[in-house]
Amino acid sequence: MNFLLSVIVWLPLLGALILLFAPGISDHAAKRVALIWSLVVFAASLPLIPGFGFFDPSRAQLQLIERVPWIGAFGVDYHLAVDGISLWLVLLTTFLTPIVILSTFDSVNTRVRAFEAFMLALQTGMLGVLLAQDLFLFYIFWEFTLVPMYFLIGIWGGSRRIYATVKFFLYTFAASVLMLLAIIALYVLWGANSFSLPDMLNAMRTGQFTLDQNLARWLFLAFFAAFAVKVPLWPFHSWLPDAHTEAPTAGSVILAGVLLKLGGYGFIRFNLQLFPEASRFFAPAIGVLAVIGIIYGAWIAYAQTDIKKLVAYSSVSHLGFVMLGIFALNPIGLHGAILQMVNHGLSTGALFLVVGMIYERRHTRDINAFGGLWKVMPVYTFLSLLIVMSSIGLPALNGFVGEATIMFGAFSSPFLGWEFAAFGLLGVILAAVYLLWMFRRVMMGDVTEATAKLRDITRLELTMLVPLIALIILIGLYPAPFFRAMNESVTALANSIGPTLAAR
Amino acid sequence: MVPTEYYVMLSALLFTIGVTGVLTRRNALVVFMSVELMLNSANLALVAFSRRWNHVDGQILTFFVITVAAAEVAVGLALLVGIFRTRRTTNVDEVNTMRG
Amino acid sequence: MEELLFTLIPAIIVLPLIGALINMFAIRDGRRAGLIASAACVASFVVGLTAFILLAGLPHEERTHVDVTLWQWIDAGPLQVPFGFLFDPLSAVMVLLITGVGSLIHVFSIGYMAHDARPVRYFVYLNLFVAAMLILVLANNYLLLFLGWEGVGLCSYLLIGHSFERKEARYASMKAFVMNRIGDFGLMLAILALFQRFGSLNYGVIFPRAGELVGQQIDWVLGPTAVASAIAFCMLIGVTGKSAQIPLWTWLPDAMAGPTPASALIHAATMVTSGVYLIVRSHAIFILTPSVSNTTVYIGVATAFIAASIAIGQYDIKRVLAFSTVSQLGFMVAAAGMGAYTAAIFHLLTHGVFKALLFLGAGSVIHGAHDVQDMRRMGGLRTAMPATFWTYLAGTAALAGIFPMAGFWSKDEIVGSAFHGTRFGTYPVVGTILIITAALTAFYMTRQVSLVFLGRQRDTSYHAHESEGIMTIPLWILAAGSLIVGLINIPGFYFLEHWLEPVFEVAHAVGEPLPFSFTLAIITVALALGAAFIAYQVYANRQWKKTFRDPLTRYLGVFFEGFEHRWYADDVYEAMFVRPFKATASFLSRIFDPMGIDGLVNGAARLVGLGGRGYRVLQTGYIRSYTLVFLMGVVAVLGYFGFATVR
Amino acid sequence: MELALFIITALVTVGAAVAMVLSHNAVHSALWLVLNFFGVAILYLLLNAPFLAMVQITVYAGAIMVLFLFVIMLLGSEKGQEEVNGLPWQTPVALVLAVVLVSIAGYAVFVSPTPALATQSGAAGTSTLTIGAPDEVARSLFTTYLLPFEITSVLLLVALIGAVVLTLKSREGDRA
Amino acid sequence: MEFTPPQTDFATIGPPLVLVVWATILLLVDLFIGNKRTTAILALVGLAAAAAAAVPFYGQTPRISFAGMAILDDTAIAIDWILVLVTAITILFSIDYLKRQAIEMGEFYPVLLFTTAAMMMMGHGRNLIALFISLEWLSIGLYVLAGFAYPRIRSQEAAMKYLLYGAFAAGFLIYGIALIYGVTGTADLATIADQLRADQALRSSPVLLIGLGLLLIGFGYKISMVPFHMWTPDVYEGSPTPVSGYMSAATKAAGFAALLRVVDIAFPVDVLPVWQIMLAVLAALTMLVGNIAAVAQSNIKRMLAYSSVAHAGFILCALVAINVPGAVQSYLYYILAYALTNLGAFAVVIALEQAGEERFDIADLAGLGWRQPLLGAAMAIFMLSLAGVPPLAGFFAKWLVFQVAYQGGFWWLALIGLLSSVISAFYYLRIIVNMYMREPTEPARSFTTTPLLAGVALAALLVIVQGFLTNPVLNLVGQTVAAGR
Repeated sequence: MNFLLSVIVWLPLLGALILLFAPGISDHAAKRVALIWSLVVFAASLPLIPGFGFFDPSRAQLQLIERVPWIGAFGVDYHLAVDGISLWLVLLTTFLTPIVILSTFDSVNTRVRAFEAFMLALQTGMLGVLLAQDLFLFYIFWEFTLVPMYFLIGIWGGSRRIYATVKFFLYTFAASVLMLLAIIALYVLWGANSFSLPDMLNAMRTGQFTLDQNLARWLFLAFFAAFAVKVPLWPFHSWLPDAHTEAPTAGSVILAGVLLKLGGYGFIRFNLQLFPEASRFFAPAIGVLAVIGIIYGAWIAYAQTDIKKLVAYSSVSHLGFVMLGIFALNPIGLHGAILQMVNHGLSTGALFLVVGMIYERRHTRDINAFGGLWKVMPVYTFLSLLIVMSSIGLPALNGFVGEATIMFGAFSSPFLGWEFAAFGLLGVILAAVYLLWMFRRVMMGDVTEATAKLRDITRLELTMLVPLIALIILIGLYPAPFFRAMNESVTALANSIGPTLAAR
Repeated sequence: MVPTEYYVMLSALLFTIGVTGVLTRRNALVVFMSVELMLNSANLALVAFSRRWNHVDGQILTFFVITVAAAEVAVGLALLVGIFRTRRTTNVDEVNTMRG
Repeated sequence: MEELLFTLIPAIIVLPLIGALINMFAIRDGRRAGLIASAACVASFVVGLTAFILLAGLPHEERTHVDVTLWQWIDAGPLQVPFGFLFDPLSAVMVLLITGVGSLIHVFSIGYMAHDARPVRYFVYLNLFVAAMLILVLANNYLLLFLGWEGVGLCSYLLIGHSFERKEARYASMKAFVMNRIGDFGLMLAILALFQRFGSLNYGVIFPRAGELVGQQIDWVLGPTAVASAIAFCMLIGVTGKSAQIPLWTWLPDAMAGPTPASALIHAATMVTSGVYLIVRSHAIFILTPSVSNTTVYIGVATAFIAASIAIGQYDIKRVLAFSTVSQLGFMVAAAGMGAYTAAIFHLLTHGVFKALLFLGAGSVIHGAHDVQDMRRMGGLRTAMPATFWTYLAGTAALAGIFPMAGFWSKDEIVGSAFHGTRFGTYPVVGTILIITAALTAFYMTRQVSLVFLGRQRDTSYHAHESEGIMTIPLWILAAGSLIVGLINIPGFYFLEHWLEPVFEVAHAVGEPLPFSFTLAIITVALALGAAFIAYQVYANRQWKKTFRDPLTRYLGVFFEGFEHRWYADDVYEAMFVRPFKATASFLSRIFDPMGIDGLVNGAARLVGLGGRGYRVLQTGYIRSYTLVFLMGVVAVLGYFGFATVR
Repeated sequence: MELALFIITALVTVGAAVAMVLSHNAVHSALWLVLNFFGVAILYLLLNAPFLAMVQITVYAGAIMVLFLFVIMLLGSEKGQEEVNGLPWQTPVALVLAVVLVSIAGYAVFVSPTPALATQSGAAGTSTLTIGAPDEVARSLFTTYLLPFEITSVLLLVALIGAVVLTLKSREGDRA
Repeated sequence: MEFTPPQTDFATIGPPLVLVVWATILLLVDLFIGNKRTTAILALVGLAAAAAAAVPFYGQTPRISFAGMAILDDTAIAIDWILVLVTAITILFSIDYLKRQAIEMGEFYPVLLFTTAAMMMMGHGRNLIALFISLEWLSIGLYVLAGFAYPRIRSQEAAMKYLLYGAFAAGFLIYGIALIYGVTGTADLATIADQLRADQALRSSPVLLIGLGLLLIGFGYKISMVPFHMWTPDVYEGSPTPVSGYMSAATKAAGFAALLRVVDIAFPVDVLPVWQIMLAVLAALTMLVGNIAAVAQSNIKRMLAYSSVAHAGFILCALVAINVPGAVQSYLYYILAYALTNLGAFAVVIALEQAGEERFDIADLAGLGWRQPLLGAAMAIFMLSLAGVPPLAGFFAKWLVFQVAYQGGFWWLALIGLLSSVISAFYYLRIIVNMYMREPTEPARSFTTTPLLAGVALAALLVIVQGFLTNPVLNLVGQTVAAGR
């Protein structure tokens, strides 16, 4: 028994409580405390990297299991564990949080303590979602993440923040309750007085727990609702542009960086594992939605004049790839999907940071208000270009690795096929269209009066971006270790679903 | 001997008349009277059933109902008097500042 | 020896990368950056040359097995892609072309970019470009090729957009990237299909097994299609994008908005040739599908002719060269499509040299004419810049296919293949068109030379001067090259043909050396000379003003309008694709998303709110109405219970 | 004989009830209600409940109705308290519902295929006056029904306090 | 004529008895107490004594006494304790409120205790007569409390509406009891069940079923079951706010306790399942109507009133499937969670309500979260808990009742419940929006005093803790549920 995962999960919340209740923490100090705290959490999560002896990449099963009975009457356990599917997302979360907190140094100046506390609390929620192996515990963390995010958008957001945050909350909440019903159904149907996911899967595998095919499909859809909204899968995306646009920079980053990933993670962890037959059954339909999302998000992004909204719609498009990868239902697609989740977290997170930086300078996000930044802010623009290119999916950067892998998966999937890959690739073209269009309008062109005196990137901002860009390049050139750590788990999962390669 | 059904039907009729009174009359005092009529009709049914089972329980119940009715009337009339003091009316339709 | 070779190959790529990194982080001075960049490129050339020699020292059959894997790039279960390089005869010649011509362009740029606002950035791009191009040709698998493929796309984007203050540069850069992306879409699809069929992306796995595709079919909306054809067709889309063929050719002329040396490197000598390289590299697939190969030929020849015709109508010195490039690429693509792979590569190499020369010459002219690009404002520059003139003339002769310049040999081989026939048969019509196109080429090049260098200077608002030595020396070197590079596949010896043989052996695609046809040679040269003479007569020694109309307008009328406006291709695309795309985006953004999808979401919320307000009407505040509702409830409940058991 | 008496009394009680609801004068309503109570008291007698009949007359018809009359007089609200009618459509709806309610009752009591109320011959046959005699009632009240009885006493106490609290005119520190 | 003294085990009505005695004494003692705060403290002592009176019997075999009229089992004790907690917190909230609103009278506390005792009796009752009289007892107490702010017009109106509605409903209840008595010959819950088991014909008798329907209505109106809920918003709005809170928490608990007894003991599902579907439909209606109506409210007390209607529906979900193992525990768990949360929410209103008769709108909360961090945070916790957001008590409660409903075969009920709780989230969130995300238009005063804050903090703490201690709380009421049947 070891407590590493518990430490990682609960440490941030402890920090949040300290920030809230410890007397005499000034705004200035609060930022520092939060930063150091999140760095400590990051440090605590580092041993998870394969090679430190904690996580064994050669095992497909859950690892570092912590399991204690909690609500005995209904078989709810406190049950944390990690495997190759969640490993990188966990690390992404702990990695992004310090950066996000760093980004608040300049941009958040009111009610700082509360802000940082919510941020840390959010981290606990997200990590909990990724590590919980008890359906009920998972649901608790899942819903809990809404609360800090709700406050972050609602208090520190833009002018339409209230509409955005309420929409965000209600939309996600509405979809999630369906999942709760499905969780209850699974519990009742199984009848083993347990919410344990691994045990349930075991029972399914050994035939002790069989679900009626129709019922399984309904339950699949209930889980689907929760995750599809979170991802968000077209046409359940309409909360996202509002939330992203109104959220403060840090909120957008964490929203795009991690929160959306929880949806994809949920699909992999729950839908695929619990309902293999239904997954196969629905894969083409979801694939179609994913492809529509890819193209639709990209297309609509092109018409935006608000940079953040553009990036938000780009998320819709990019997450479509993730969905396509997941429902390729084969190891390649899943590899790609998981890596692409990490990639999107890095790239889009960085993109939001970059947008936030000019917002701080100009207090507008209108694309038309900018121009010629390349001249006045060369370093900034260079880094932005890298990030944009990563988002476009330029080979040698991370985005390409993920997207290409997903495409290979989708193309060779027995459930999707070449059409899905082809239409998905259209999205890749469109990504170049809208992102370069944005880049052209904002970074290129002549310097206007308004942009002439903008300061180039500060050291603080550089500190935020450099780790992200380092990873963007690293994953672009050498993603193999990332794949290897998840390989066993993903392969085992894919094999449990069914045939992984189409007949040639 | 008159069948119990007849009594029950009679009581149902009286009860319904009482209900109609509550629903249609606006003078709070008459509304109260209608409520008394309802309780009274329930009592009639109870006593009829008491005879049917040939034990006293139904009658005891009636006894309690009468007591409760009395208490309710006491409180209700006190309230009415209070309201009349502030509003000069016993029309229930004029007591509707809160709605929606 | 072989170990040395293995270590040298990564160095070819790494050297320019290092140059780029040094310039990016450590250098602020433009000239110094240029020197570093040039040094890196020259070093890369030297290494490449060494490797070439070492490769030549290997036995014939081992030359295709120099395969270096640096690390496993993608390791996702069944999807295994190495970060590995293959140095075979084909990549070897490509390496030499890229680094060789590239080095000269680097050197030339030092002078040309001396007064630029951001020279360091420029040299970074240039080095990066070389590295990307090298990855493209050296990759041992398709995904890594794709990395280089898109990498050059990025670098061209950066280089075209280098002077982003200018509107046309901004737009051209984006157009280039997006159009390339459309082509990349096809290539990627082909790559996906290859993986699905072969379970690997390595050339070494795919080509020997390419024959398995014979007989495989897929069913889709257009009926059953041979897998090989589908894959080849997808690749062809990629080729049309990168090599600026119909229909994806319009980006290349616009790309001239970049600095002229960059145009020389990217849009003439190297990047645009990668499409041709792709076909040749993938010959194992293309030989399986005559239909797609023929399509390739038709696309190539159509592009060659149309682009040549457009070149006639242009006034911009660089634009003429740009269309000439498109046209020449058409030659190469047509050759590759015919199965005349060696001819394609041969022309690729010669064209790389003399087109670089021409572009650099044009750069020298522009440089010397203080950024004037309109040929109508030039004239008579021969006296002001003699070195440029003579070298330019050499390039023109090479391009026009005048004996004994390089272009003569290579173009002749293509035309010859068309008439003589290849594995897919003979192409007399294609050959004829190609000959006509060659004549057109001679015409517009002579027109250009006449307008720029001959006659008198029509616009005297600037003082033209010869460029400095650092710019003219590369011109002389290239001029010399234009003369001698034709010798590498000279009939009778066929050095290139034999050198490339091992590459084509894998898929049994080795062709017979083409017998030299004197008749054909004489006809082509005569036609070219004739065209040149006409052009000289029309354009030289005239006393035009700087805003003259081309005299051909009078003879050709609407046709010349068509030349001048590039056959309205951009307008058609604008109307057919760009505007509908924008309109749809606007519709989705303004109407469909907020009112349709989000409308449903908000509508649901509004419905609840409406319900709430509706309910408030029921809650009248009258106690009597409450009791009425109560009674309704009673009736309902009792109604249910009263009849619940009867049924 | 008994049936005739029942029918007559029933008609009187129903008539009195209807009249009570229809009277425009609250005093008249009260008096009709008293008549109704008397009729019910007679029915109690018919049902072997003499003690209850007495209680009915003394408590209901006597105490409660007197209290009613007293308040009506006190407030002077025997008339003219019905000018404001916020719900003009209420009466027809109420009547329809009333008819439905009576129909359900009629169905349940008479028509329903499982008539549970059929007088149980044995029990009804032996029904005697004794079950409703005061001593029987008292015994039950103080044995079986001791708890409700005691609760009732507290209930009355609360009602008492309530009546006082709800009408107390002035109180300490009253500023309202 | 022989007289057999009844078997009287006073322990079975221990807590209410203690309260009644204490309240009577307090009524007298109050006359000599000048500072009403002392009366309040004495009332708290009484509550403590009442709670203590049940302690020795917790976890023991159920005791039945008073000719089967009263029962003491863990369910009853749990209800007692919930009521003690609620009443105690109500007293904490009332002390300063009454003074500020100038309606401070010593009688308030004894009446409150009497009413609480009546509510406890609802949990202890095992006979329809006992339940009926207890219900009337607590109703009269509540009429008095609702009208306590006399001569405030709204308070009077609230009392009046409540009384008329209550009396009207009482008529139906007693008629229902009459019909049940008529067909079974008894008012004893357990005997009714025995009769039903024995007699097949009885089970399909329309008279019995109509009687059952009337019982459900008669008790259902007390817990604001739709469509018998319409008194709720008006009464809550008009009553003095602590009384509104008390009503919303305590009355519901008592009403549900009685419903539990009736349904669980007299009409068990295995004998008479026919009421399940009826109650399920009503529960669905209650959840939907309550939540939808609350969305359109701007007055915070009315909003909380409708919210309490909705929560009645949620609790009914567990009642519908009360035969499922763990249902009673879940039921009580919800009642506790709901009582604590709602009471806390009303407390925040109390803290902000000005003297006089002003309406208190949600918009008046603007900026509260920053001006009064503790109060705001507590309110946010209450709202999130009511909305069912983990890890707060309200979430666990909802989970439990929906699981019960699902297990009982009413998956659609759970679905409607879940969806309507999404609707509910909208108006709960609006409160938070106002507290934290809008700037105040004018500097609002607040009246936070130590007892009030203590009460709020206690409630908030319990709301947080209850979720994490779900297991112990479930076990608290789970010991002897089965035996009490």
